[in-house]
Amino acid sequence: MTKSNKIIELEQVVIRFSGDSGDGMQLTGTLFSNLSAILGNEISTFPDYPAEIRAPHGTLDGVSGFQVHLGAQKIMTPGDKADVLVVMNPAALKVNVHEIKPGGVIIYDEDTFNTTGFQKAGFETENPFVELGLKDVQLLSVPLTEMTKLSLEGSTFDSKAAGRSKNMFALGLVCWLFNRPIDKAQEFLMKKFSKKPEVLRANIKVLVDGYHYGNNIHLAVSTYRIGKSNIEKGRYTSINGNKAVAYGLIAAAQKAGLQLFLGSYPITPASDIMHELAARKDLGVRVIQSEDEIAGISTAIGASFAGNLAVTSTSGPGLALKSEAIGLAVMAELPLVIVDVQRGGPSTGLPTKTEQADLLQALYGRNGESPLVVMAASTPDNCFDYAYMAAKIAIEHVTPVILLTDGFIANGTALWKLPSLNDFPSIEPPRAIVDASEWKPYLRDPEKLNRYWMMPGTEGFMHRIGGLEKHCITGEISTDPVNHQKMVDVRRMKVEKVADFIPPLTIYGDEESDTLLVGWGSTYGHLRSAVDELRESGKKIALAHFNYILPLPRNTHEVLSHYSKIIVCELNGGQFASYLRSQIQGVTFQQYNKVQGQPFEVEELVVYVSTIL
Amino acid sequence: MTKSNKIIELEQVVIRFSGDSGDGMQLTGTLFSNLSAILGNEISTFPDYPAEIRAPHGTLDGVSGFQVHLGAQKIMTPGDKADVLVVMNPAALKVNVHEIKPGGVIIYDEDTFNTTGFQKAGFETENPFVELGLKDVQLLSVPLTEMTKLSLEGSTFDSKAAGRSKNMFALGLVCWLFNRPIDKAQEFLMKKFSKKPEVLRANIKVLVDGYHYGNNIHLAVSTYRIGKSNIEKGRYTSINGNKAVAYGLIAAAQKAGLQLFLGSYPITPASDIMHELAARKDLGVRVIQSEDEIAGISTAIGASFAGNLAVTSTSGPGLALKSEAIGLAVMAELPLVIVDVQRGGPSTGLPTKTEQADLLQALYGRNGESPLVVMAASTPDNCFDYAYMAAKIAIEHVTPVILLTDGFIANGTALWKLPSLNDFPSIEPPRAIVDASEWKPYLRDPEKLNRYWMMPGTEGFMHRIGGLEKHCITGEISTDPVNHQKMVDVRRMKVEKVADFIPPLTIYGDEESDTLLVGWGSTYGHLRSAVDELRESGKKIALAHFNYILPLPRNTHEVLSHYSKIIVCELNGGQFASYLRSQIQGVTFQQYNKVQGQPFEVEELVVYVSTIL
Amino acid sequence: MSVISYTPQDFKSDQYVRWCPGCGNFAILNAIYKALVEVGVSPAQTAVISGIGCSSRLSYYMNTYGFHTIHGRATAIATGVKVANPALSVWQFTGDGDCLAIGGNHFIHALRRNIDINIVLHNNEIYGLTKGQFSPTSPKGLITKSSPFGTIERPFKPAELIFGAGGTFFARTVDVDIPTSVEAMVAAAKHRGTSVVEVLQNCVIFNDGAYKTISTKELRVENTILLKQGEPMLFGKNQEKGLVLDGFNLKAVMVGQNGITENDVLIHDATTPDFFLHQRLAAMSGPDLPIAMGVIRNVSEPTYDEELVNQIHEVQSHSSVKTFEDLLNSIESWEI
Amino acid sequence: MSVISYTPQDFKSDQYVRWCPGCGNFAILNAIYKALVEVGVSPAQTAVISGIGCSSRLSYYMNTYGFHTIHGRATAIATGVKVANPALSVWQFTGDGDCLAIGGNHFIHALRRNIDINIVLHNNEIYGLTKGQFSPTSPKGLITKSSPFGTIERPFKPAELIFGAGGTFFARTVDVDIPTSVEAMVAAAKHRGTSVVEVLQNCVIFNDGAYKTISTKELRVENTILLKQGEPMLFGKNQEKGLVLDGFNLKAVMVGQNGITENDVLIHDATTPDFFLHQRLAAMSGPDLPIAMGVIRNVSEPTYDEELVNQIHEVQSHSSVKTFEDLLNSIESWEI
Ligand SMILES: Cc1ncc(C[n+]2csc(CCOP(=O)(O)OP(=O)(O)O)c2C)c(N)n1
Ligand SMILES: Cc1ncc(C[n+]2csc(CCOP(=O)(O)OP(=O)(O)O)c2C)c(N)n1
Ligand code: SF4
Ligand code: SF4
Ligand SMILES: [Mg+2]
Ligand SMILES: [Mg+2]
Repeated sequence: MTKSNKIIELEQVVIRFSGDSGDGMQLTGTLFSNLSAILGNEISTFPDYPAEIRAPHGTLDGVSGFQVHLGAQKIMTPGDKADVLVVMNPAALKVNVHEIKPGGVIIYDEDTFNTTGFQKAGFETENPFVELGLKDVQLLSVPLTEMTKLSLEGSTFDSKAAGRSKNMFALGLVCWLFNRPIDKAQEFLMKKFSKKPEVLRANIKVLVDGYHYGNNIHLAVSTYRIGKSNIEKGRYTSINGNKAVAYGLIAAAQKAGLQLFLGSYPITPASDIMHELAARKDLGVRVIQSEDEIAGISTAIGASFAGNLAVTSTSGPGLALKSEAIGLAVMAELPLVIVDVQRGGPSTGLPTKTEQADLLQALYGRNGESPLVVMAASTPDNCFDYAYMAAKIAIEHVTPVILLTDGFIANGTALWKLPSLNDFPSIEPPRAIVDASEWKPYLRDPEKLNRYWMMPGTEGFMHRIGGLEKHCITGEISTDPVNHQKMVDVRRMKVEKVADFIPPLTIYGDEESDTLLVGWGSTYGHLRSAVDELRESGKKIALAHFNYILPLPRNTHEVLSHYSKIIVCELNGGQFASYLRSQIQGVTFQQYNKVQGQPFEVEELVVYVSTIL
Repeated sequence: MTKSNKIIELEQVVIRFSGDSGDGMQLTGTLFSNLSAILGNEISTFPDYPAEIRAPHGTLDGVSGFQVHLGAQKIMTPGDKADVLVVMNPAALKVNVHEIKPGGVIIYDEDTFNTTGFQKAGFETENPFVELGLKDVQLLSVPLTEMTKLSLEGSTFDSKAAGRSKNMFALGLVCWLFNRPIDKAQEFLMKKFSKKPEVLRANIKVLVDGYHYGNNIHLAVSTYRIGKSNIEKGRYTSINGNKAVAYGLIAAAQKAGLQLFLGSYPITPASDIMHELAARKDLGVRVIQSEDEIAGISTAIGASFAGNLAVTSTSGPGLALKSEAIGLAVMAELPLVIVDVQRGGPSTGLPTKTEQADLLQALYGRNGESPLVVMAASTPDNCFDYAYMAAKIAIEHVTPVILLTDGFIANGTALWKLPSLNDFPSIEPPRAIVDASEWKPYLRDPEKLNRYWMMPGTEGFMHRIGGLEKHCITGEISTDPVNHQKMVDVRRMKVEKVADFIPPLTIYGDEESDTLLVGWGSTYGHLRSAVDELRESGKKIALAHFNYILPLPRNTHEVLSHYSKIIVCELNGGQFASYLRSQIQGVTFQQYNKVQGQPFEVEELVVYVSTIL
Repeated sequence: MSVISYTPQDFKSDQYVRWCPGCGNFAILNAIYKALVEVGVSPAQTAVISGIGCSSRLSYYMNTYGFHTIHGRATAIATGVKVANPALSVWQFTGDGDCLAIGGNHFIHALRRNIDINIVLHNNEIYGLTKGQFSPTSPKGLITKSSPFGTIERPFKPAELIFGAGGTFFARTVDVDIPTSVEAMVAAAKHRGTSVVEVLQNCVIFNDGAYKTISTKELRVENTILLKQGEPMLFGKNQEKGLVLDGFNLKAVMVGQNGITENDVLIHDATTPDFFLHQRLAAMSGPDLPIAMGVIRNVSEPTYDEELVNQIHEVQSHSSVKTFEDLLNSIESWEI
Repeated sequence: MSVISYTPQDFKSDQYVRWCPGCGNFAILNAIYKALVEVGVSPAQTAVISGIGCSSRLSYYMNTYGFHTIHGRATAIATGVKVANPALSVWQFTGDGDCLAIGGNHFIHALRRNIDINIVLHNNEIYGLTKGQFSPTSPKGLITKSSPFGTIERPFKPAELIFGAGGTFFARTVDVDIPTSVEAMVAAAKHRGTSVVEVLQNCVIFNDGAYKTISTKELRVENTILLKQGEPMLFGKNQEKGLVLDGFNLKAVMVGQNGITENDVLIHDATTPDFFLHQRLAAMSGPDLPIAMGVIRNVSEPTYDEELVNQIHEVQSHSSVKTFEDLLNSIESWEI
């Protein structure tokens, strides 16, 4: 069952840490990926939480995982399957049995691989590896619990508390396996536990002991060396999508010279955007944790009326609740950024799982003809860029914008080069260009068709807006049939005009191929990696990936019409495909869909595309 | 400006009553249309209310109209323009100036056509007819106010109260003009005012005097005789769409042997469904006027769980608010009828105006993959049939169903032959067919794919359902990827299966023509009338009108593919067209859209189609 | 607040006022014009937020910044306006349906947070705009379009709901009594925190006469007591009657009879944090006790908007992160 | 109600209970099993409705009809269940966020209507399921994920909100005190109308120790008073302390000292319609006054569901319309 041990030189590697919710796998994974990033690797991570409720210790439901993909270059996804799987108990093994590559390494805590552990995980025998039919893997049994206890012997920690540090032993071991600098790990821990010196000392001790354990006994497995990436020089951090959204909004507010306001109600997996912004009182960010989602968006609409860069963040069920109020923002024509971090649906669905199934809701989930801008980020780090752009469009075009992300990129991390705001386009709130006496609330900018945004407190520009249809210039209530038609048309055209301000659609891969993969949002990494793999294997294939959805880039029809076979790949039942069909006549769209609460795997895409090429 | 008077024999005629909100135009119009229906005419009516707030007397905003179309046969719409326009004041004239046919008759109350009246209506001269450029109409000036006062002289009514009866004088006059039986009108009034003998007496006196006034002075205008229709013999009433929906639900509940429950929050133009059902305590209907729309649907979901035929009724903004809860009904798989009486949008929009712009919201306005059945009634009277069918499908397929109507058919009336429930299909609530011990909450009927509906109170079938994704049989919470895919698929397929239980799409008109008009919902009357007119003028044209939208009839693609030119006509920006494009590949759809808060006019359709044929 | 002084005209918009002739909302509108003059904040610094309902149309009639929003959300929207710009004077006009039915949740949470907005609640005990359904304040048994056999619902007592939610200011007036409305609105504006002025408003069309026992000056003298801070609770044509405590209950007495003197009469104190007496006063109804009008509760507590600004200042005074660039510098990062 | 008697086992579902070890919800679950045995309604006649939150998972653990709905809507859904089938015993399990944040409006309207459902409010003063944001009952200043510098919001006092909304039944218990919880739940079941049992529940993960002053029997003897209908308000290890009135306020006294006898101590009467004393009792908090536990208010008023059924019967007794066909015959129609 084991292979001979050797040092493997790799371009990239996937490591998955898995254990009980209480085993600290998220911290372990995060530390490890940051260590790798510091070493100059590209990284992509993905935490795979259990359902929201803490499940009983040792059971399948309680398993929490964290996958890290690192490498020299083009690390676009957290990886399909793991080269190295670290499991803290039998349940974690069972849950991840399909997540390990042939020939991969499984490091497991032998102290938990006992009868109790097997029973909790629902094994019927005492040999889980055989029971699972695991072949072609290298098993590395380590007495993690025991070693950790020994490591802390004589310290003030009781054995239960000591047990909680075993993730650090595992981390130390893995650092040795991958040649990560143990001193950097210590630095990270020092920051993390600066207020708990006791805990800090224990963690460092265990970490170092774990490292040396690997070193000393020269474990009988392969060890790895990973090339350094040749990415652009600069200052980097690793960032997840939720944090990147928060930062993008902060950057946009500063650039626009506006105060940032968030009205939000907690919901998985969007809450961290609120947490991040609530902590930014130093930057004057105003966050209301509202009584519900409707109040979240309503306070934001009020704040927008009052002149702030106003944002509301939520996930699918919350977006549904906000529907009516979004209609008000459309009708009143106010700048508003609505961030929807999608999760598995329908209804409460699978709150901790990822999905792209809110697209049609974002496009159409309101009464009446109610157009607004819809866009989507596609990687954890470009959540920053698209949040920035969402704010810019909302402000400059005076319109609500829905920014779609999802659980996968919201919680997943990527390497992020710290940006300079100078590189970002200016954001100019459109203020009335005429005197108060001549101004009317629904006068429009001829180019963008936006109305001007004049806020309370400005002398002379007092005016009234509202949710009833209004006269096309004065904003007075109007039921006139022709005026209504005019206003319906202009609201649509205003949104369409945004297409003049967004980049055209580009093609990745073989522009001249017959077959085009189409994607949007968070599937970018997987689709691009699949295209790379297919091309490396000599296939001709192209990818068109969308970040701007309503409006579509101006050249969409033209670009798509070059391909005879177009496959729209999505983590839903085919929503973008259906939207494209409704927008682009004369082009035939096929679909590749998966609705399993999980991201694509590069391999499944490669296999699928290969069969149809 | 006037023509010689003559007796005109007509197949059909359109009469519009228009006056101040307080002038009783709705009552006048209703009485007149009922009188006509009793005489054996087909009828179609449409009230055109002012915006929700009462406007000051005599102003344009306060004008309230009621249009009646009656005739021997094929009265499918309330008519485009009026043959006879009755205006109680100058404002009513101004508002309706474009609603009168060439050569038509305008009857006006000369006592209100004075300086005050002209000013209130915003006329700049003392000659409104000239000012409006009215040509080719017959003017009939009647001192309505004065005559009414005279008529009531010596009664206990003061002159102000007397003034309020002038609508009856006008009605009497119009009855004479159209040879309506005055005794029938008296009967109606006797029912209406049975509790106010004083008012009744006054109204009858004025009515009769108005009739004789016409008779005596032989007004110098054309009078009309209208042919009797040869519709099926039977008992008839006139009914509006809201009442028909309420009756359809009552009928369905009785047929299914279930208690009827409505949870609803008032909203124009849907409130009358609630009023109608709240009045049916005699039939045991349970109505909760809830604190908001979310509670409206939530109480209905609770009632459905408890085994009632549960319904919630609303209009667009309310449907938006219900989005999240609709998702729960989809996920929990409970029978639920959601009636959306569409109105002008977006946001609060044009609450008293009609529109078809909630279609995409109905289809897609929820998070996640959240399929349900969407259907639409197309005439005031078939609101009964489709409400019945909505209930049948909801119950038998154990699914939420959205039934779309709109302000036009909800408030408009048509002649309705009293149905016999024997003619309607049975409704069988699907109960578990296995023992409690074998039953599981997500076991499905193999044919329809519905789960079985077992309610609290049933011994042995205790179970739990909810909004989280659940195991495909047991209903236990499940985050398993493959199970999720399975459940997403089965929820979609269950809805698709409904297509096996609905009638196929049929073609009206020239099946063999090249050009096909496509419509859905309340535009039926106008589209069909347009097709009739076009064909009468020798053009070849066909109509496919949809009542079932999700799923579409099975033969939709096949039927549509026969036509080279398909024009989807809608009172929105093209929502059904966009939906069809997304569903039916390889067929090209053109659009004819109007978003003015008003129904189509037959004439505009005829003109438009003629230009493109 | 300002040295410029305004006239009612400065607060009037050019819109035609479209309520039914005789509607109580006209008087409320007049009262707010007058009150804003006394408040003295400029129209440009005043934001008027309303929901949907007859009453909510009021925002169109004000020459201020105005937002006629959606049904039930005015309180939440006003909250956002105030937090975004605490310098504004924020007013909300709302109906009993808008505020207490669909908007009930935002309302109680605003009161809990004590956000500094002024809410004028037009309580006509009916849904006016949708043409006459019962509301959460309709008396039990009321026959309406949606309760053809009489409602079976117990109404909210707005004052009690407000106190239960932690409300710090409550006043009550009746539409026709403009001077009292003006006084109450001015007091509401001065109060920091969520102020609610309940105006008993007659809907002539769908619920005419709901307040007929207090609809004229004479009737009000008979049937109400106008509470004034620090003054004895006297009422009646010649202030001959007074309120005294009887156990935990209030009792009306004739001053000068049975040995009762003015000294026995309770003194009104709207400022006590304990709402016991305020609740007792607000609960009074005829015929034995007069209906309480005027400012019933007016308590000082920190407001949400102040607390937020304070917390921001506090954090800022300790943080070196002043800009986005500082923020980037403050997080863990490394050179590659 | 029933001659069959049940065991706790009859109410247990086969689902594994998934709360964090040590979570207060376990005790609440045990209490409800026991209470339902005493209530004696069959599992098939019992409907358990919950929203979303850790607490709301409870419906899965009951072998009754159960519906784990969506966040905040449990009260409205339970209302629908009860009106659709008033014969059911309807229970709602809900968190402080579910019930008082997003669900606040349905909650106060249920109380106003007095619909006959039993609401168990798991008040852990935190959002558990979403991993630790403050809730509407979190004490001001609490540091949580969403309030890293401490909340600036004043919390709701559930009892006061309930009384303000017209609530007819309120009891309070703490998770660890299962016998009191059982008693309160049984009383709630017997009460007709909306009953709220607030269970002070410890969230060991995100708000551990919120109720540490009453977390053991010893501490409860020290710091709480268990109210019993018709009994004097005595507390302390030897029932040596009592509550008396001091003006409008409550005061703790030593019985036997300063001439105070048991006769001076207040007698608890949960059934008085006036909520004055109930409010005073519910508001008590340490250190001077004990925290009130047990059934604090239990008042008889007509319920919405009864009234509805009565009205239906009343109308039916006068109407000849018994079927849809009768309805058609009753409307204006004519032969053609
Ligand atoms: C979401 C939504 N639901 C319902 C309505 C319909 N609606 C408009 S105003 C109103 C209630 C009016 O009553 P109230 O708030 O008391 O105001 P009033 O007209 O009596 O002043 C209702 C139900 C709406 N506009 N929007
Ligand atoms: C519409 C919607 N909004 C938000 C959420 C996220 N959410 C789930 S439970 C919860 C609050 C949990 O707190 P509480 O009700 O006090 O229950 P606890 O977990 O503390 O028992 C939130 C915000 C959701 N599921 N649905
Ligand atoms: S309906 Fe009633 S509240 Fe509305 S404007 Fe008319 S009188 Fe006033
Ligand atoms: S998070 Fe708190 S409330 Fe939720 S299960 Fe854990 S301990 Fe209980
Ligand atoms: Mg009202
Ligand atoms: Mg909680």
